[in-house]
Amino acid sequence: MIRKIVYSIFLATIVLALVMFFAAYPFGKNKMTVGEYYLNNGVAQTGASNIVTSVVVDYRGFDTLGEVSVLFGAAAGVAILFFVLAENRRERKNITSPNFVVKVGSRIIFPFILLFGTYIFIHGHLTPGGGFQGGSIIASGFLLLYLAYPGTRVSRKKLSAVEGLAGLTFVLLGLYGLMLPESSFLFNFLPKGQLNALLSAGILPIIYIAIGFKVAAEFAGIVDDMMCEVICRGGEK
Amino acid sequence: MIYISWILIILMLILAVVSIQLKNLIAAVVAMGATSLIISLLFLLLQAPDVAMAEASIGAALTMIIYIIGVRETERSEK
Amino acid sequence: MVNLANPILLIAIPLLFVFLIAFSSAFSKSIAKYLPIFAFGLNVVIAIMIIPDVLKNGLVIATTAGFKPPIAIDMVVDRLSLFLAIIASLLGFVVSIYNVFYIDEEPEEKFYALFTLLVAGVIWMIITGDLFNLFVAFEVTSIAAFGLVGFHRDKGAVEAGFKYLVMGSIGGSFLLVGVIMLYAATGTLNIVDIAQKSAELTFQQKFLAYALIFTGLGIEGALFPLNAWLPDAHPAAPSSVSSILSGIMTTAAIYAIFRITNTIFDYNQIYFFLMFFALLTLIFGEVAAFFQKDIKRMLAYSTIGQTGLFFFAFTLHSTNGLQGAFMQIINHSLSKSMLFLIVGGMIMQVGSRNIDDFAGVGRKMKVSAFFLAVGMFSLMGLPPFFGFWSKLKIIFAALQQTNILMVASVVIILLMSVVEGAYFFKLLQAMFFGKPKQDREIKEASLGMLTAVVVLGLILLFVSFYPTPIIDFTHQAASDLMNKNYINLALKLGGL
Amino acid sequence: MIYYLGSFLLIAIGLYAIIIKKNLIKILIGLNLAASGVNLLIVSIGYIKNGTAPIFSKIGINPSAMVDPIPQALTLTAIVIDASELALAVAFVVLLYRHYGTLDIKKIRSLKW
Amino acid sequence: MNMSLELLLATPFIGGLLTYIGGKVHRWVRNIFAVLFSLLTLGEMSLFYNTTFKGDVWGSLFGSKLILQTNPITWLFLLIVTSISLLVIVFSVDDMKHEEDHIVLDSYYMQLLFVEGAMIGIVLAGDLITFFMFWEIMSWTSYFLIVHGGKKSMDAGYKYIIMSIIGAYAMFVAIAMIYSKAHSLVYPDVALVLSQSSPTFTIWIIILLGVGFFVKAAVMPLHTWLPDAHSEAPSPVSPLLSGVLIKMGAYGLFIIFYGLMSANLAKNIMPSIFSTPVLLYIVQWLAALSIVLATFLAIMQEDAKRLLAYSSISQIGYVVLGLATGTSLGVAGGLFHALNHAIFKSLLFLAVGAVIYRTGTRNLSDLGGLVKKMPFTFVALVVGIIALAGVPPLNGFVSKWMIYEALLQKKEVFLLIMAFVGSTGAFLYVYRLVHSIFLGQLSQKHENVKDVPILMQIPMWVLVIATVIYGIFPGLAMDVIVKGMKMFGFAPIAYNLYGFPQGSTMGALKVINIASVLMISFVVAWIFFLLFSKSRKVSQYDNYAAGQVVTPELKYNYSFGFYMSFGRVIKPIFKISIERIYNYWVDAAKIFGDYYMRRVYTGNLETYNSYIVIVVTIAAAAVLLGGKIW
Repeated sequence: MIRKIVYSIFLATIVLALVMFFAAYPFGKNKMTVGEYYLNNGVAQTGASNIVTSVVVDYRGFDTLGEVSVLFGAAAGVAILFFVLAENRRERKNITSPNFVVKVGSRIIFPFILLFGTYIFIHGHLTPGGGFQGGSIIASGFLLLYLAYPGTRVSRKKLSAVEGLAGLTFVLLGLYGLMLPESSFLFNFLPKGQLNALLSAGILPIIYIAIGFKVAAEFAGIVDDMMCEVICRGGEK
Repeated sequence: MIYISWILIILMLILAVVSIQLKNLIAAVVAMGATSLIISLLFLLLQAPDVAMAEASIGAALTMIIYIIGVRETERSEK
Repeated sequence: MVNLANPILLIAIPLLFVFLIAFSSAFSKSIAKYLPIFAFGLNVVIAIMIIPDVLKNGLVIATTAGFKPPIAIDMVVDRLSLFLAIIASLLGFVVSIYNVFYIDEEPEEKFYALFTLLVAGVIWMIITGDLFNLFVAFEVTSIAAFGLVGFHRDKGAVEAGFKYLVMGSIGGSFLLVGVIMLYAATGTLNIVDIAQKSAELTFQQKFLAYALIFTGLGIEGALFPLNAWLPDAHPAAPSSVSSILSGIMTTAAIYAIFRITNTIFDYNQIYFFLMFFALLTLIFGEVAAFFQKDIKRMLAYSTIGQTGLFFFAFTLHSTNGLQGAFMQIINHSLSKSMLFLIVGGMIMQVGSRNIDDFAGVGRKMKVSAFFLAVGMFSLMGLPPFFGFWSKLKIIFAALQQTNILMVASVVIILLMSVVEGAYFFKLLQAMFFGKPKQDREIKEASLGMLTAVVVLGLILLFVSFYPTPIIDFTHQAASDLMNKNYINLALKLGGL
Repeated sequence: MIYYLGSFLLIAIGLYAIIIKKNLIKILIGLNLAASGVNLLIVSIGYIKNGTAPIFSKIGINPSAMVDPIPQALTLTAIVIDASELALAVAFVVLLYRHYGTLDIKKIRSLKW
Repeated sequence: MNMSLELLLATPFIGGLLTYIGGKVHRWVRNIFAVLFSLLTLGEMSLFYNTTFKGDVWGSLFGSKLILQTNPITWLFLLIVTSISLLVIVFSVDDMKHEEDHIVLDSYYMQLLFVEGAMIGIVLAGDLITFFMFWEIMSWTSYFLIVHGGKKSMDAGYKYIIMSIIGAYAMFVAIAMIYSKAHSLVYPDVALVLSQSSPTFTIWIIILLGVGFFVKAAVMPLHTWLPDAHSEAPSPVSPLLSGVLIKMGAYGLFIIFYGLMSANLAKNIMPSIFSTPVLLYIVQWLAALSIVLATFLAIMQEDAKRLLAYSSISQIGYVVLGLATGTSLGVAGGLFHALNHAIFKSLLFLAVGAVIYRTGTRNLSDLGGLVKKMPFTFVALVVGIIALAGVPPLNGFVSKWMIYEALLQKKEVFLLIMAFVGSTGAFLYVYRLVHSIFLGQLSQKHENVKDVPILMQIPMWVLVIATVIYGIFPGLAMDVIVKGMKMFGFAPIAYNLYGFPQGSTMGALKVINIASVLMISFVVAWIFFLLFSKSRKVSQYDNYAAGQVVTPELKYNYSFGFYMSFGRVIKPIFKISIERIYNYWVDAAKIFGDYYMRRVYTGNLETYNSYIVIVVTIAAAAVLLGGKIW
């Protein structure tokens, strides 16, 4: 019991110290310096109307490359941990098959979820949303399939192919930037097009589409491993 | 705008405490999902639609599903 | 022709190969085995091509997305980070050759992808110039390390992996809070820019941010109270991974702490506050190593001890101290990774990790036992090897001003190196002069694994017998980092 | 100011769960809460009083009224990183359960000093 | 010309590597290479004998130059190092032959040459960094030599390496403290710094350096490693260890007392008792103590090599006593005794090694009566023990005499008494050695024991000749010693080839007369013995004891517990054994460490996470409390 009190006092001191620090930077105050630059000439330099997307993909594109490789690392890690040699995979017998409504409903909704997800990451540079959000929506679409048809298995080869391809396009786009005279990674070399048009903002939509596929494939992979963990391990404790 | 955020934040904190204290793990995970849903609402209030969508779809949906699969594989209730 | 001497390539090429491995695994399983070798071979070549620019003007800045640093992320490569990047790529190259002969468990292409990601993340942490990018690199390295630690999926590996993951993600959250506090205070994320803008902030305002960043990186960098995961994680990982983990990953985290402390938070009390940590890490690392029965756990604890030593050298806050720290970093990463590779080969032959079963192995596996002795002597700091020069430098730097505290800390260091000598000689003795007990027929490690060990060993021997270029190189690197021309060079080149 | 306080308290609750709770899943919940708290803190730093979302849906919007886009970009990355870490954590928990048969952290101590 | 020193230093190391490679080719190639290279080193050394030239720089490190330099004193020690190493290698060619199978002999010969190279490096060093570097190389290469001797030698080696590392690191602290003041560690600069700096600083430096040298010179409180190391080491290695290695400790003491500290510096920075600075006085008392206690211990030993090891401790006590007297006569006596001790102690260890080679045991109680079987080894051993006891015609006498004379002149009565007790004690254990190995009845097992092969006898004969030469013509060594000491600011001593002239402070001494008188009386006794017919030749076994016939396997000459009665007298002294104290402290440290490790790394994830939170809370509290961290 004393442990709880002692630790809560510790946490209280941390919170107090944080509050003291942030007292100097009140909530609504404009703390931007680099942010001003992005807002003022973000549209001119990247052509995307959604400034957050231009920051995520163009200005700080290297972060997103890192972030995508973190996701790849997680998917690979989960695959390693749940790896089961092909020969001792067993179908789980007593899976309660969901009732009829779920089966039919999911078959109808699934294409719409895919459509909605692709809409989000295609319009990443125009409307809020982008590769990550679109990809995760598509992944939850796959989830729906697992719930409706427990036995379905997405072929891991295709998933890792999509994953690899998307990652390759991202890095190759970046490397191509190095070939150019400006020679800097992830340089936006395609024409910017005019604002709010679908094909504007140079390489941003291409990258966001690649990220969309990658995130969808990886989250689907993770969920597939988890569900396979439940199904093909035979579920014994 | 201030009052809505007060209510939402207090609700979020209550849900967080609940999700920690609940014995039934599934309920705890659902409570955690609810907190991240409220957080995505807060992001909307903070004029950050991108992040709200990301938080909703990744934080609330996918993480919660993965947790529930995890709980199904292990024990349903604490102790 | 595109100029290849661009530090970005040091990260882009391994990432390219990571995704290439993922893509190729869909078609054929076997080529994934050889891709990391190309990746890091290219990396070593590129890193060597960058050397002339760094020597010429002290610093090379590579921008991304075509914009100047504070707007976009930049890679800052000064003397020491280039040297660490070379060591990391070299280790990656050598260990990936070792891997081809060492890894036979099933999800191979996942292992190679994660392994390449791990080394790419380490190089990323070393050369990034942006604070949030450092957090992302920290996460890339940790996530790859979590996966690899749990690779064997046996009881010990899973427990070690989980503990490492929980502590790593707490560290990540603290690091992120620290980065955000600095962003709130200064509005930018570029290290040099923050250093400039936060110069006039009082100590009280900046110390919490520093403490959080220090804790986050300290967990990864094996400092005393935060390194409880390391003794479990390094032995549980496959030996090639643990050689990268001990050799270069903890060093990268500690180097990140060096850079941040020297550029952004430069107060004298901080160095006094850190010396306390360094000595504790040294003491607990070495004393714990003495009691170990498992050889890989012993090496893991000795990593903690050595990290404590070169962190202590850093907290001396003088050019000599920094030079001693850099020399000790070079010595430790070369010899410790070589030791882990050798021990990996020996465990494959002997079959168990208990030190007593290693009796008499030295006779059978002559070449690897010889290099094991070289590595251990260099770590202990015995004369003809490089460890002697670096320990000499650290002690000379420590006793620059002979006040009581310094003499006491030097006495502690030397006592701890006696303890280190004790357990290394205990192992050597059993290895070379013990009678081989069990009947297992032990033969020399396979050729591929030996090439990796021999390459590292020869580099260590070359550096030991001809240390002057390294000494001048580290001296110049230390004075760069020390008297802030890391910042003014970055300003001049970066054009903030 | 409530946003700052809310995020600090959320982080504190998360840390509290990690340290105090014995059940592995509760620890993971603590981790997730702490991470969400940090994300909330990042976005709330970027908020500017009565600023609008940083999207130029029409040409005419003047940039000075907009909220700071950088924290939003950072949070986007941070959310996905935390999600991937926690996915791996759940995988570890499932394997730990299969090896140790229990979720109580006190019993998972085979690797001692 | 100056290329020579680097060449001299490099030959043993290159030789070692070539021998190792040669060993891979064929056994004999390795043996030849080993002998060849040590001969080459001896040749190079004798080529430049007695020439002195100031340092030639062979490198520089962190701003201080690395220098090799020579003066007559270094030639004295070089002579010891190179000659004894050559003899040991020649001896071990045959001695280690039978152990070809399980010991890795290539690395054995390589380590022998490395140790020789390291000792040459120490003696030639002109600055403290080179000195310290070769000092540590010597420690760990000699560790590998000791550990070649089987299971027990591993523990002995382990204790040796730990104690020498502790000693080395004590020196390291001192060197670092000097470097912090002087930034250049060449001897003259160091002497300059020591003379300018505060007395406490200098005393601290001297104590720290002294600890390092005391460990290697095995002076009493720090000697516990020597008995095990020298007795467990393979038989050809122990002469190298006790003959030469501990002299490096003596050389180190000489350097810090008279090299780094100018003669009068010691006087004015610390109070002096009986006209010697208090530090030197303490060293004298420690040396005297180690002479007496080591002699008593040597008397009680059952094992031949342990007996010789303890006698090494007491003899090195004489050397240190001589060095610490401070007068030119005493220091000259100490140095000369170092040379003599190297010669006769190696001779004794080689002789005992030969006995072990033939009989396989070194336990004094089951040897006996080998005089007829191994006559040459017997003669070698007898000459060795006469020299060790300090009987006139042989070399032990002159140097001990000079040390006694020096103590007398300084009116150190107690020290003189202890030195005498030490040398009379030497008679006891020396006789014990010859009695139980060679005299008495030959036991059954050693019926067919022959003498050692020629290659092992040559080193013994060379050493016998050396004892006789240095015994009769002390002048040979004296001119080197006196010329060397002149360079260190000591008054020259009057000496001539045969001893000391009429008017010298030492009183007249012509060893040649004593030798000739002894020779004549020996011949006369021999003639009497031959002329007058002996009553009857009786075989040793034709005897009876109280009516019971004594069968050959029952030996009537007792040799177990030879000095049991004497032992009972000195038993109370050995209740407190320093070894037990050290072990007690080491075990206490182990328990302490083990206890705390167990509590910190508990394996429980909760405690690990709470460590992280505690660290952050400390920082937060520090900020809240206004940011002053102590």
